[in-house]
Amino acid sequence: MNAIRVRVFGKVREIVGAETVDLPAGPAETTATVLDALIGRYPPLEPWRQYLRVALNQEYVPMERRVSPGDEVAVIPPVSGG
Amino acid sequence: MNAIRVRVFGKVREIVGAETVDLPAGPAETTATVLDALIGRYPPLEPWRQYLRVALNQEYVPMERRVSPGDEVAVIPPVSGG
Amino acid sequence: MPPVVVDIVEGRIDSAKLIAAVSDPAAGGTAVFIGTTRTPSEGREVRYLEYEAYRPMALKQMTVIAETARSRWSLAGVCAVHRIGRVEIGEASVVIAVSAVHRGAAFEACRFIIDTLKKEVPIWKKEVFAEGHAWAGP
Amino acid sequence: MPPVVVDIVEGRIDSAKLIAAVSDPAAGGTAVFIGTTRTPSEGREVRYLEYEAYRPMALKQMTVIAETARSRWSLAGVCAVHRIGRVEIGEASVVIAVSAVHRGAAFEACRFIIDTLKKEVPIWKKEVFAEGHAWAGP
Repeated sequence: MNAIRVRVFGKVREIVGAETVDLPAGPAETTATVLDALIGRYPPLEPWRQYLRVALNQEYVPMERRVSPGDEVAVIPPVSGG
Repeated sequence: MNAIRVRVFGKVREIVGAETVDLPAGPAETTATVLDALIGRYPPLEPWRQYLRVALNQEYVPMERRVSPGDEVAVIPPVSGG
Repeated sequence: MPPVVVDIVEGRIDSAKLIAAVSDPAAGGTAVFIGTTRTPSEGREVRYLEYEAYRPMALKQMTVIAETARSRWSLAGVCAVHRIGRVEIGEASVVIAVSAVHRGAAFEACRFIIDTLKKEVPIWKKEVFAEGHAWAGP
Repeated sequence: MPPVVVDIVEGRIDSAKLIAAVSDPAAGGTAVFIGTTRTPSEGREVRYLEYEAYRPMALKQMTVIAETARSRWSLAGVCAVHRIGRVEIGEASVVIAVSAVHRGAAFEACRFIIDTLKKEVPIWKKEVFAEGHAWAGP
């Protein structure tokens, strides 16, 4: 079984306590299932769910987008640059 | 008879050939009569008349404003700073 | 036309260098925005800020935003630099400089770039107080 | 609040100094406009520019404009400097810098100051060509 490595930032990184999380990958992962698995492992993320975006290969993508092996996956909390 | 010293700038200064012009002052001078006298002395200013503003004591004033002895009078062609 | 220049840096941003980078003999106006860290924030005294970035994605997005502005407003030059790491109060966290033939285009493009950067680019700000800290939230 | 700073100078304008002059710990954004002399102008190659001012009136008006902007947009700092005399192509003829708590105010105030300055302040620009010259006309 492959693993999906998820990059996390900001408040999410702080809750997770690391810059990346490896999640077990099933045969039909999507951005939504990856986010569910991450929040399942770190329940304090639950209140943030509605504000999180997912980027695949450094592009924002909608939920339910298929995640393929080798994709660079990142969970993006509300940005606050500037 | 007093003289009115008129400061001129830019294109008007160039046409006049000096930075100031002394005009004879009658008893009831206004910004309009001063402008008329200046243009009367330098006819090449005529096409500029509609674009000229007059400042009294470093403030723009409307035409027909009374000019008193000692007022600082300036004829202001279209500004183009910036 | 000078190329679009975007960067994410860890030290001070030199605004004068960015302004020089967008200068162009055909440009009549350069608009610059400098975002500076400030205190107080929502009533709390801020000691300093910490910025972090998802660097490769942030650079890609900054490039897209800058190129979009360049073509939309026919800019002569565009430069956008964001700082990350610790930033003291009053220091620049971001500088945008754009030059154009006319000033209207320069102002609008500069505003567009900073507004879009703040909404889209994956960079995060943490405000550090005398006690505790806060991530700029949703 | 730092006072409004306006000036008319004969040498180069140091933008970095103006930006520093409006910096304030409570300010989150500084907007800067730099007007630069350009070529061509209406199809003619410009060699350099000459600016002249009705200096005391221009300074008074610049002060009024800057104070108006400061109170209208609650600015932290305002600085406006115009250069006169000969200005080479690509050099700054005018620099406006304003700082405010939020960037919207900084952008709007900066734009207001340069727009109003160009309409009202008694300063004149002469474009010098290879042959002849022209005063920027009505």
